[in-house]
Amino acid sequence: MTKRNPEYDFKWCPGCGDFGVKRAIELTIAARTTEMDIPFENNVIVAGIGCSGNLVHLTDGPQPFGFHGIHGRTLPVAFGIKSGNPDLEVMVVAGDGDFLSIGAEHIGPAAQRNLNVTCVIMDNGVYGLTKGQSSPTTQFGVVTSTTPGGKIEGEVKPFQYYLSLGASFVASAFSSKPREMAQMIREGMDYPGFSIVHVQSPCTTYNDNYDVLRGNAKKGIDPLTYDVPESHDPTDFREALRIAQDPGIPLGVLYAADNPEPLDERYASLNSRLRSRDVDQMIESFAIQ
Amino acid sequence: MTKRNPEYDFKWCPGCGDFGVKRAIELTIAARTTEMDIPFENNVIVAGIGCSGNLVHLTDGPQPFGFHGIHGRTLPVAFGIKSGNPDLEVMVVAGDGDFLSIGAEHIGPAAQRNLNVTCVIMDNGVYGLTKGQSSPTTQFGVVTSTTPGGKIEGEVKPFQYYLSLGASFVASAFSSKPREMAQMIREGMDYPGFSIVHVQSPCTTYNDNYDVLRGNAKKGIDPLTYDVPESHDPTDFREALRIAQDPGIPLGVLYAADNPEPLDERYASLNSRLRSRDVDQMIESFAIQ
Amino acid sequence: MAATRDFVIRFAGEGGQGMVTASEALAAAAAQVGYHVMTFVTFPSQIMGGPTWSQCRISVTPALSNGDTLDVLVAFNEEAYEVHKEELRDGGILVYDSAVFEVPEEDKGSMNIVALPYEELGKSTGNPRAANMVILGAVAQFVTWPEQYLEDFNVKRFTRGRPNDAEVVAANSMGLGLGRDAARESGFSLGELAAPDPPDYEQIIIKGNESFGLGALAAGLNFFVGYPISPATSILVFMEQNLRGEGTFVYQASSEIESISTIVGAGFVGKKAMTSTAGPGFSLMSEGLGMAWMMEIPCVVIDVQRGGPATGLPTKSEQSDLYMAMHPAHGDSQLPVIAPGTIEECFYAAMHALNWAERYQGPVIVLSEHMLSERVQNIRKPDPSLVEVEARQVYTGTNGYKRYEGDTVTPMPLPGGPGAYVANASEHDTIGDTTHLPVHHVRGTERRFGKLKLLEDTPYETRNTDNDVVIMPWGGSKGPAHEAYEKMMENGVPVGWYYTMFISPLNPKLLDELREKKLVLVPELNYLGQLSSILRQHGVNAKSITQYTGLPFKVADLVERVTAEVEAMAGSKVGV
Amino acid sequence: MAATRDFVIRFAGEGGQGMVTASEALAAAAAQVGYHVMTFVTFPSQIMGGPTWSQCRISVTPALSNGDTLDVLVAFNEEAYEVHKEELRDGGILVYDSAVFEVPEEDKGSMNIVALPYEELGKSTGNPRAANMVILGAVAQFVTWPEQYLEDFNVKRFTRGRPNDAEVVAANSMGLGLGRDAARESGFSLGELAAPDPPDYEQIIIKGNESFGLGALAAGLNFFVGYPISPATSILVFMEQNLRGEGTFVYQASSEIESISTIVGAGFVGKKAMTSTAGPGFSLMSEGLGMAWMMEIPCVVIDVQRGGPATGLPTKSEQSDLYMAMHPAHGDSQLPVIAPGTIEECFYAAMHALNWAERYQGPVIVLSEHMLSERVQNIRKPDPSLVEVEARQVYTGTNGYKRYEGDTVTPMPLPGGPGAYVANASEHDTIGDTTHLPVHHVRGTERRFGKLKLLEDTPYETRNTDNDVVIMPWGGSKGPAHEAYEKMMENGVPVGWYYTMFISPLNPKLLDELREKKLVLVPELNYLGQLSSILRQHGVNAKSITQYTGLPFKVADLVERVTAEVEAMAGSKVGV
Ligand SMILES: Cc1ncc(C[n+]2csc(CCOP(=O)(O)OP(=O)(O)O)c2C)c(N)n1
Ligand SMILES: Cc1ncc(C[n+]2csc(CCOP(=O)(O)OP(=O)(O)O)c2C)c(N)n1
Ligand code: SF4
Ligand code: SF4
Ligand SMILES: [Mg+2]
Ligand SMILES: [Mg+2]
Repeated sequence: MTKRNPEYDFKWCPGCGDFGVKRAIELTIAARTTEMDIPFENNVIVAGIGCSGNLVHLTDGPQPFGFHGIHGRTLPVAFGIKSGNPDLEVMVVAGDGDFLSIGAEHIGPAAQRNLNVTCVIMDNGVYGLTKGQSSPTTQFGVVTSTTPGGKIEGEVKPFQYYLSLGASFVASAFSSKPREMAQMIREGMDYPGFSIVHVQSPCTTYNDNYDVLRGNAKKGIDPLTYDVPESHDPTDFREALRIAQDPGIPLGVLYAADNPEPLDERYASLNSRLRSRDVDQMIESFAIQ
Repeated sequence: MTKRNPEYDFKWCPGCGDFGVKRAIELTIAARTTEMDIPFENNVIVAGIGCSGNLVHLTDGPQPFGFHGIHGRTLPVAFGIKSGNPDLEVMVVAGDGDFLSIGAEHIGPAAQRNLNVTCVIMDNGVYGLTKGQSSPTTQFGVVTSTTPGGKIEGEVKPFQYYLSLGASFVASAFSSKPREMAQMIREGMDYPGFSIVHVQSPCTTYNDNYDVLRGNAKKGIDPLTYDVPESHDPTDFREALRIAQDPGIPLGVLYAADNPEPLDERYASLNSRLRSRDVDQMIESFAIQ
Repeated sequence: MAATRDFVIRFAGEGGQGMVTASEALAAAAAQVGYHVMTFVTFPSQIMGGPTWSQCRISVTPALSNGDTLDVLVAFNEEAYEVHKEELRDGGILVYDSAVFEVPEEDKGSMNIVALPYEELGKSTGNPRAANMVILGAVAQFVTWPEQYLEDFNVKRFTRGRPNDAEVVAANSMGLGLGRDAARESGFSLGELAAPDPPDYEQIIIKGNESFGLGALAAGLNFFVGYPISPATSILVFMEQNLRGEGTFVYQASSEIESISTIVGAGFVGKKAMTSTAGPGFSLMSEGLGMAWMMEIPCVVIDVQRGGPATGLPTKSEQSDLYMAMHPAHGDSQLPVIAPGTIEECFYAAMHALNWAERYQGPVIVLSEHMLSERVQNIRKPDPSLVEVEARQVYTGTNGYKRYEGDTVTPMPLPGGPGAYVANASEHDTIGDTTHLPVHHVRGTERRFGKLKLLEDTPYETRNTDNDVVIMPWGGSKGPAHEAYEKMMENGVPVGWYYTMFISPLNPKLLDELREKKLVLVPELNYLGQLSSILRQHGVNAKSITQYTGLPFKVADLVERVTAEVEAMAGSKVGV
Repeated sequence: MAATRDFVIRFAGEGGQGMVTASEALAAAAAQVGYHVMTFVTFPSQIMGGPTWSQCRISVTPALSNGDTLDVLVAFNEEAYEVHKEELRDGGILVYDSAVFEVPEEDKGSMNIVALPYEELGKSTGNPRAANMVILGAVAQFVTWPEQYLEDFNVKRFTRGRPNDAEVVAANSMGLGLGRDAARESGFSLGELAAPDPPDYEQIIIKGNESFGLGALAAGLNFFVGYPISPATSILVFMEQNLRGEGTFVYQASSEIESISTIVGAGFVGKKAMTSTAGPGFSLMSEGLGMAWMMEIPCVVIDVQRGGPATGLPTKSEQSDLYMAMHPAHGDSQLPVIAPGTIEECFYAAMHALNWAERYQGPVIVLSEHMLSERVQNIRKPDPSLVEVEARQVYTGTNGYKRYEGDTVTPMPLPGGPGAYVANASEHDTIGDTTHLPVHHVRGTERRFGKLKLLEDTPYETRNTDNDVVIMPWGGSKGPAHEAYEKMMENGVPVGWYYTMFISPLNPKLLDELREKKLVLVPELNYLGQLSSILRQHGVNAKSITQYTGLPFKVADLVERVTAEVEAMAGSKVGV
């Protein structure tokens, strides 16, 4: 049930990380829209299929346009939306399965094009909506319903992956820190290019890893997350890649390429360079002379 | 026309790089099969759709098994073949379009699984068979029939890409140096895991870049290719990644992870650990007690 | 009052409240003492919340459908009460948790209402999960079951070798008692449920998807990959747990495009390979299925249909993928399709599908639906020996073989053995090399279609076929249609019965018979009337009885609609 | 001897030998002086080599098909000679390059054979590419064309503003002369080709794919993405060159899965969006097309059919994607399909398709075939004003809009404007939120199908419809069927004619008429008889005349096969 649609009956489980992500997104869109004087109706959220994607039906407050299609195709859809109307502010929200498994093929092209959309990826290391199968980010060795003897496939390392594919802006957030997340989403949206905010967003029902992520002194668990050092220069690609390869989960902006030109601008300047004719001229060019 | 099938009428254009690749593959399979006493019929070539994939119909000498299916799906098919019968020696042959555009989603999973197959990728920076459209490895700015104003999308950097996805063995070859290529393919096949030999294989009809690759002193063109220094330790991932990111095209083995366990072995040991019952026992387990 | 022979109880509330568990427990308990049971579940595609209900039918004779009207409704919240109360039969009993909501005063006169604070009562036993036991105790009391049925079940089910077994059993037993007491106090009763009449054959209790799994294994399945998707995921999970041992392989794929390509690769090297999916994944397999057809490689896909199109209704029942199953891809092809109608048939359908794939060397589709795949039912213990397991013809000669020669199935070379060839998804000559010459395309096309003849000689059910009008349901609509048919027989409605699970190719003899009927009525859960359209293509005067609510047919609806058609055809009222 | 009114020349050899250029040049030259022309090309899916041929028909009246029998065969190599010689008509002329091979002595008596070393002669002109000119000169001489036709063409075509224009023109002219001389010397002649009878309307000369491109632009297309695939690539290339200017976008996608998803995204924001593909890519679009249907988003896919299934025959002609076009995905849907039959119709088909997408708010499929898309033909200059360009209804009210309310098309909110909603590929309530309640699925399904009614009132052609037997071809088989129909009229065969390019939904009035016929014969290039099956679903007694060679119909074959059916129906010989 949402304030927006009292009849809507989907609910996240108590404690689900996606609540924090929703909050961060609502805050960011609201603040950004007001501060930058963007018409609210210019916001479009393209959602994947998964618990995560249901976010598009759950945001409170004014409603952005939403697109909730099929599993794994957020990026091609966002490509059509942003290229069809470059004035729009396009955000992708998807899960680790949607984005990194069935949808993996689309990340490279979006990065190479520098498609100017912001992706907020809710990584819970599991397929939540289908009830607990292993996902690309499920760690090697972990037992799930589809890996009863432990996963024998190495996990995807998202940051290394995004960076190598050429994403211009890569940040790492944690659902328990929505304010920091909101800040990163804001930077991603303001950034002129393909930006990814990859969020650790635990699934309390099938993969409750809060303790592992933030540590639990009582249980003697050290936190896996740590803040990216202040000193890190986010325009330094090699350093970003090094951080991405090191153990632990850094939180913060890992990479923000200097001064990239987003696809819409590249395209506009290309298009203005090329000849354009009206239909009659084109038809005439086939005339039998 | 091939010696194998005089009725077969496909031909590569004169000078096409794929001739060299075919030669290297024939040599390697023949030599390896003999030296290692592998039954020839254990060789399977899974081919992509493209000029490159037609290699599977063109090999002379004894005929390996071939699988020539649909565009972009060599790796999932090879996954089925190798997992269905781990005794087979499975090679994938495909073009830059087949492997890195429509088939891109499959490289990550194969790498993370360490699927024990060897991929020989014929990169000509163009879609040959469909007559000259841009491909993922077509350089930024290049004019093709589908990029009449110059390509505005960054090119895929294959070595960086493979390494970041976790491929265990990555080598770089050039069709004009079939002997060196054969050596790399041999190492890739002997290697216990997911191995890629990425070959510069120029398309004389749509993208003749021989001069650029090997240089042409007369025209004042410096070669883009250079040999990976002898001193390079192929087990050093970071160094491999650095070479991959540097300008120019290194030729040689960039990376060969130390001692990886291929999927078939991982799987066999997993499977032997897990309970196995016969069908009657399983049916019985549903009995109404 | 004669003893009741059959009763239906529905648990309705919100996802996560244990309704499915309750109905499955009741089914298990009843089956243990020899009743026939069938559950039905429906829930939204989500983890928590959303209107969910589940029901259980318990019957002295085999249950054919999940039951139209409710004898008992357990309403977990007010919305559920409002939505479901109409389906409670006159004289039925409503149970609700009076700690959660109150039934409106004005309703109280018209129904037998039992306010049962089962959450509280459950907690009072010391086992917070005992609420279900309170409900079950009450329900058992309404039908005057011997106490011992559920007490025995409790002991069997909860003696699981855990340290606290005894405590749980004791608490549950207390819960049962509290429920019984409340029911007794209410004074309401459904009369006595007749004693069970256990069949003289061995039985198992199982879900449709598990039945597919067992059948596939019985047919020699040794390779499975799949990608999770409702309502097919449980086949993947079943395989991960059960497809083990020497020479087997099971794996979660990264997408359905991978799944299909992978099983084609495995089929090429000789495995009996299968995947399972639902609509969206099935759509993604389009190109790969065309490849398997063209290359002549055995493989099986189980498509557990849900509501479509697109993401559709992931956890609802529909039979709307038939067109796609038969012609999933561009170009000329017609895939073999088997659509079982009961959970027992699921077992044999999987066996036949794997056999067919081996026999005709190509892809075979099994269609199921959510309602069939996810419900629990007692069935006759399947007997694998009833279907002979087939293996493909394998080529054992020397090299230089023409794998694609001739106009029917030829032995298949397997990598590692003799007869190397190229399996080719482009049109090919006899050795598998690409050719575009007309002669090869004509030969290839006729060869591929010609092989379907090997699958035509299939059994079909017939009853009272001398009637002008017959019904011919398919898939999971068989159950309700069967029950409706029996009702119409009782009513004296002149209607005949045809049924087969072998939908493509249809047995030509069956088609001949159907062409002679004045009207063939096809109950099917889709809008387009997909099977009836296909029958009309074959010259049969077929008409669909469609429904596209996401729910299975109600028997009474079918009786009414079929009877109306028979009357329209006869020009007068028929039957009683 | 009366002047010939029509002649056909075929160039046969191996890919890369310039056969396509030769036939297109001849067509262009003939069209310039007012003849009607039609080319046909077929080649293997490869760059070099492989049996290729191309032909050109030149006619005083409009050409309906590419011509059954050859007046002139130019054989570039021995294999081509052997394969094609049977199709040379009695009295036809064979031209071959005597420097390449020799015609067997025994054949020499039976044919008019001209040994023409055109490669050598061509080189002797100084322009190595002049070999074609030598051939064209000879061909023109055979039909006693005024020299000036080709000389003028040469000047026009090769005056391209390049420094060596004059040299090339001179060399070509020399080549033409050498060809003429050789033909004259041979003594053979086909008589005189009647003077052209130029139509009184303006014409263009164009390929089918270009015609689609122009039509789409005329209908306001402003968004296109596509992935290369034969025989659709030239639409993508056309768009890259021509879809330019303010507010347009054109891009090569990374796969067809991307293409379809991207145009759905673009359609969602208000673009008139299209992609083009062929079978394998079309199969990959299955899930995305279901999404567009479910979300009610306008978009257009042109599927240029090739031989199927799977990778199939990439450069051959087949009409076997109709089933897939109508029902491309799982679940209940039926997509609108337009299949033009001529190059002129391609233009208007694209316009209608984009209009339809806007009008009913959903995906529309255009079916073409290799033969239609890749051939060159003179056609009446298309007039965009004949089809009114439509734009979707856009929502302009305030927020809080129920985008999916009601049972037919509702104004569509566009991002950036009022009425924010969720476009949802799951079943949804009126504001677009996911729901699985039966009431919404019933409403949604009926709404989606109900919108098809807006597309039903389409024109169709009829001739002599009082006959019991009629033919109703579809798509590119219209041309040969039309010519066959005219032949049968001449022959006195009692047969009628129906034709429409609007295949789905079929106009109900058309169906009514067809249901009254004893027999509807459907010439179609596939094995399954796809359109006739669909007609039978609608109660029409339809039967296909199928062919699945990868080549278009021959007129004579159609005449024979249709006549035989008419006779079988009449029980006796008919006509002359
Ligand atoms: C083509 C297709 N395949 C499978 C599914 C079933 N499915 C729905 S959500 C999902 C995975 C969800 O995982 P993730 O993206 O990590 O999201 P989460 O639920 O964990 O937030 C799957 C496999 C589908 N809807 N469509
Ligand atoms: C699904 C699908 N899309 C498109 C095609 C058409 N197609 C055939 S080969 C090819 C690309 C070939 O490029 P590449 O892989 O680089 O091979 P090359 O010919 O350059 O060796 C394409 C797009 C196809 N066969 N199937
Ligand atoms: S299943 Fe996991 S991801 Fe889904 S709503 Fe519940 S906690 Fe969140
Ligand atoms: S087109 Fe290019 S890649 Fe293809 S055969 Fe010719 S040279 Fe080789
Ligand atoms: Mg997840
Ligand atoms: Mg290439």
